[in-house]
Amino acid sequence: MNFLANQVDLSNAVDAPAIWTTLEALPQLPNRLVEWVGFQMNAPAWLATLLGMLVSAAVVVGVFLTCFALVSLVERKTLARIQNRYGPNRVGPWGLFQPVADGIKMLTKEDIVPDKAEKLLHLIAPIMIVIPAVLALGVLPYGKEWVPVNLELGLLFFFAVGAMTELSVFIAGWASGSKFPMLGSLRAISQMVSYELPLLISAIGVIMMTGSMSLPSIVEHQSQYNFGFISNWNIFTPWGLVGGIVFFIACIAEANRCPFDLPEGESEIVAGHMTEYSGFKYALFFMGEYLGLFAISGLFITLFLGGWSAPFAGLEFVPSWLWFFGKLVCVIMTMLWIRGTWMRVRMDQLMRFCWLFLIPLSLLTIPAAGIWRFCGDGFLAGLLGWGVTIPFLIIPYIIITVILNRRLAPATRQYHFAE
Amino acid sequence: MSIIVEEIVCQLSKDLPNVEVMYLENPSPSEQHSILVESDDLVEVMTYLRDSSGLEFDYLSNLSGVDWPNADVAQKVAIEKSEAESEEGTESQSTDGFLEVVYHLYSMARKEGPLVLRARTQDRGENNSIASVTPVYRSAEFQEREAFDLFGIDFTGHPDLRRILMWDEYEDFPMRKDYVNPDDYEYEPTPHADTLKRAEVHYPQEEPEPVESKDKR
Amino acid sequence: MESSANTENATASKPPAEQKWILPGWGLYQGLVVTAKNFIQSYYKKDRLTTVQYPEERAPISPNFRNFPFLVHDGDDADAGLRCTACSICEKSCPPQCIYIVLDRDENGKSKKRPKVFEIDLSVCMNCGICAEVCPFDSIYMDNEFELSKDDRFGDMLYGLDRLVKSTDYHAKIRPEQAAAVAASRKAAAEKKEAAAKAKAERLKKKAEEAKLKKEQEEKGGDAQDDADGTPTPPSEKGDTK
Amino acid sequence: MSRKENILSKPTLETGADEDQLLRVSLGPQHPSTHGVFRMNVALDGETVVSLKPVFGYLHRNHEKIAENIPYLGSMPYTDRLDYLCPLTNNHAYALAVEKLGGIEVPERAEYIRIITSELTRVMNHTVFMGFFLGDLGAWGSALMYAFREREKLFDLFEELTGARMMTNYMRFGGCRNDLPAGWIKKARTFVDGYDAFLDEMESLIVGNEILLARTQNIGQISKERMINAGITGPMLRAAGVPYDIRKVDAYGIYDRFDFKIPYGENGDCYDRMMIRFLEMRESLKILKQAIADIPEGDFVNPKVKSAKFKAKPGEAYGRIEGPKGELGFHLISDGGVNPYRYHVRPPSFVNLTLIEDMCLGLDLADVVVILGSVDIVLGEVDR
Repeated sequence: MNFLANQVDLSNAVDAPAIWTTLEALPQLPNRLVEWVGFQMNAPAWLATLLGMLVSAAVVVGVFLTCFALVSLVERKTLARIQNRYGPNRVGPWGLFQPVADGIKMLTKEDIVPDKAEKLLHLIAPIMIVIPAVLALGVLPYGKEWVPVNLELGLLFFFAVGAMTELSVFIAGWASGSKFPMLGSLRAISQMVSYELPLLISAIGVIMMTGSMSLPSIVEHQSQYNFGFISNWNIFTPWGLVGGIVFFIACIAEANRCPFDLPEGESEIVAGHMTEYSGFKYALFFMGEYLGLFAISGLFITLFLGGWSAPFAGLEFVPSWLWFFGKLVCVIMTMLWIRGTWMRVRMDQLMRFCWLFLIPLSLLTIPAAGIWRFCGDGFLAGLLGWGVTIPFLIIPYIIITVILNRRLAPATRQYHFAE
Repeated sequence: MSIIVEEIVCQLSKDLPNVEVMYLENPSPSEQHSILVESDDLVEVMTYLRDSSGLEFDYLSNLSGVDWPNADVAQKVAIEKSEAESEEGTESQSTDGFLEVVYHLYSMARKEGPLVLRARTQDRGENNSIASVTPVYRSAEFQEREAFDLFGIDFTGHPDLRRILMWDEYEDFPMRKDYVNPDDYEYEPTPHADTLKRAEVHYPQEEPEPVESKDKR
Repeated sequence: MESSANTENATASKPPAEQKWILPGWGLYQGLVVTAKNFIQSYYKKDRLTTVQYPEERAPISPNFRNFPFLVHDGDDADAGLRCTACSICEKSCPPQCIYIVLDRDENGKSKKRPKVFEIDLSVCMNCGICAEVCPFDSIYMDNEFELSKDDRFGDMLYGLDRLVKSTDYHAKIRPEQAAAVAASRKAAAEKKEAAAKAKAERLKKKAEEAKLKKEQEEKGGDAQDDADGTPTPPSEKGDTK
Repeated sequence: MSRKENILSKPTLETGADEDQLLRVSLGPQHPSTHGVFRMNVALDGETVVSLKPVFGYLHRNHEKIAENIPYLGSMPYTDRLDYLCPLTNNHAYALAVEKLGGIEVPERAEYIRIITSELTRVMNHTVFMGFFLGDLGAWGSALMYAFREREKLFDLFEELTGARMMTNYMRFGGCRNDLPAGWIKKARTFVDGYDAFLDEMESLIVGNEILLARTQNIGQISKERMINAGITGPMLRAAGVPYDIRKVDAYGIYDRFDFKIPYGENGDCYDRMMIRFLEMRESLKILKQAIADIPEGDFVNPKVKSAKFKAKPGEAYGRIEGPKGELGFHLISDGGVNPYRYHVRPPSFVNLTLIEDMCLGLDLADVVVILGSVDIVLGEVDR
């Protein structure tokens, strides 16, 4: 007994934390290595800084390219399981090398450029779509100490860079010199510009609560615990719940995922702006889209799901970046689930949904967040906050759904039976 | 269920005095007798059948073109089939053939049908027109285009008479009985001698392959 | 005559509008439940994961399954035991006309009652099975082999006698019931034929004798007259077409 | 409705204005949701359709000419290829037309087999329709895969009965080609009994979905008078409120023996078309249950008729059935020979497309796809 207890004690007290802390520091390993080498070789300070930045960028790109490969596989397998199929399972164990095979296929395919295309722009567009996604990934805090670029105005930078995607999509659609890409890019422009609004507005509540636009400090703010164990995530507040849902919906639309995949709506406009692309350029679009998905989901996690923080007080020993990526997987799986179930909305419905539902709702979160802030901390204050903000949100919500969107209401249908 | 065609013929000739209709007997066990209508009266008859209260044939189900080639051609075919007949057939009358359109009308209101109507062109050459019934029954729109495409029946008054199944540049009418298959389709080795011969003539340089396979044995 | 009913009591289809206003998005949520159920059950329920991993795992073939036709021969020798008599009934009734038959003839141009060439173009054949249906000699049947991919589109898909002819054992293996029935009926027919042939042979013998007698008489009379019709038909020709 | 009227009041192609501003898109022949090689020449104002011209014939093989050059039975396997999603109803229609032409009696058991197979085919077609329809709406194939899962079970049944999964070539003049194999009825019963559960699941996946409701309600409406005039039949017509079903009207075969009803709707939009198909499947299951319970012993084919050597007296006949997609008719003219003198198919998909432009005008490009999906066409039948 004693022996056993000793062992348990040992593993708890010494081994486990050692592993966890090592893991926690793992993403910093390349940076530390570079620092160490620079220190050994007496490199000048500017060179060390430059190298450090390059290495951080390389880590982010490397990690997310791996994620891209894995998620493209996971997506296919999940959708397959939803549809009672196996999904890719032939290349390697469990089909693990399927992304490699796909990559080889994409690289060796003929690169077709339409005759009527603007050759230069046609080439630039797929490259341009990857850049903003990578830039946006650079400012997200993935762990306690893993922030590739710690910007004071990280959130603003994120949105500014994210808006560049629209430009490249439009260039792709226009430069293809074809009609379906043109329609697709026009759809993409109107959709992305519209959904940027609820995205921004619902983020304002978070900024109000934190008092900062720095993404690491937003996570810091959420990583505290109420009553010692319930985490202080924004999604657990009334305004944060509404804002989070609005933000999530807008995320799906920004990432062009089902049910808002109109820009590439397969059954309508073939593949939208990607119709005239093949081979590696198509792969770049694909990659840019996935990196954009990671970025926007990462922002959603950062703003509303507490970023790298653990959900409960006792679980902090798990490395923070693991929490982040775990949440990322959950968010992406939810999106896949939705994709496997729902159908696409129409353009006018998409717009109406944004302007008549999401934007009013996201505007409501701003005063609601203000009220919440006034109520202050503590149990009674929290109760008061819930008591005031919930009616404040629900009554306008009913007004929005019932009055503003009455025309969307489906009619009851009667069916008759003749002998 | 079944309708008595003679009665309808009587009613038609009574109510539309300037229209000539003819009752045609169908010897088949199906007993679907038909009414022959002059092409010029077709729209009038159809409108009457659709609108008059006792009939209400509101639904044109089917429209099919039929080719009846010139009589001497038909006779020749018959001779080839049964060699017992003497040569008298070829000398017999060579009446002009015609193209025919058969309409199958149903009444959805009274749940009755079919009422079979036929209309004929004067001949298979220049005078190949029949009045279009698309203004009366919209369902004839595509079916008349099909008959035009495959038989070359000219439907006067059709809003958009174009080829529908064959491509626009096509010139022949493939469903006519005297249509000759083109021999310029893609060459494929085939065990059938006549097809092979035609293909060989058309693609002389590619011919040996199927012959080889036969010689091997 | 017409009964009018709300969807609710007639079937399980729900009136969706009412649900919408109970809880917006209820229909969307229901759909999510269905897909989630399928996702989870696909891991343990056979019914929810119906894919068959083909080369390793095979779905059972039902005994009635038909693919391309093949020819049957009796006994061990494929050449001698061929049932086909090159009557070309199948050739004529084949809808896409993929069968090609050349009758085998001896030096005198007389029919040998067997095909010299029997080819089926599998790239044209549409597996309808009409040839097997119309064959009066129990000779052609439908195979159930379906893994027939070939490199050459033309030559490899043109099956001649060497690849078409298969034994009765093979037929009995793929379609035991049909083969047994055919064997029984053939046996009965053969017995009948044998009896008929015996009777016929006797009749012929008699006839020949009579002819001989007649000839002798005619010779005696000195008025020689050739009678082409008098030559007896070879027994095989009449016996087989029956 | 107001949306459509509003858009239609704008200057369009017909008025001659704004013609240079229109975007002319060729939707098809290679397009993911034209159900084969179908093409629509669409003129768009923004994304609003101002004109739509269907183009057919990419799959044209002159089925009718082929049939005129081969014996009557030879066309039977070709009818499988008309509407390749429901071969058995095609077989049934052709057999029915030839039986009318030749005055052939069909034994009772054969009629039962025909009705069981035809109704199974109807269920199969409507199930697959749900999948394709959702695919057109932009769902990522889940419903389609569930539909295919069930269709595989039906294919297994068909394979055991007819020898082929899709190209069945099963009906013969005066009956069917072979009798039901031992145990087939039991399997069919198991399938039919389990199907209600699948339909329930499918309904909860599809029917109440708000996105689907928004996408399909009040889309592609046409009044029932125009539908009748345009010869539209099948679920499309019934969705518009005309309870016209040839199974009831003609009562061909022995359909008058079964207790079933004809569901019909009021609005005639895409949603009603989908719902009518759901309700029809339930009715088909009712017929199937009765037919499976009552099927008698007896001949499966009229022994007097030799299908391969069929010849008819000179004359003509038009036979039609209620196919899953609408009225499927065969018009045959005989000149007494072994081949039909004239063989004409009245394909439901082809005639149902008559109003496609009228349904789409003033709506979005996305709606065109939905409307085309709700018509439920198969190009093998349209182009023949």
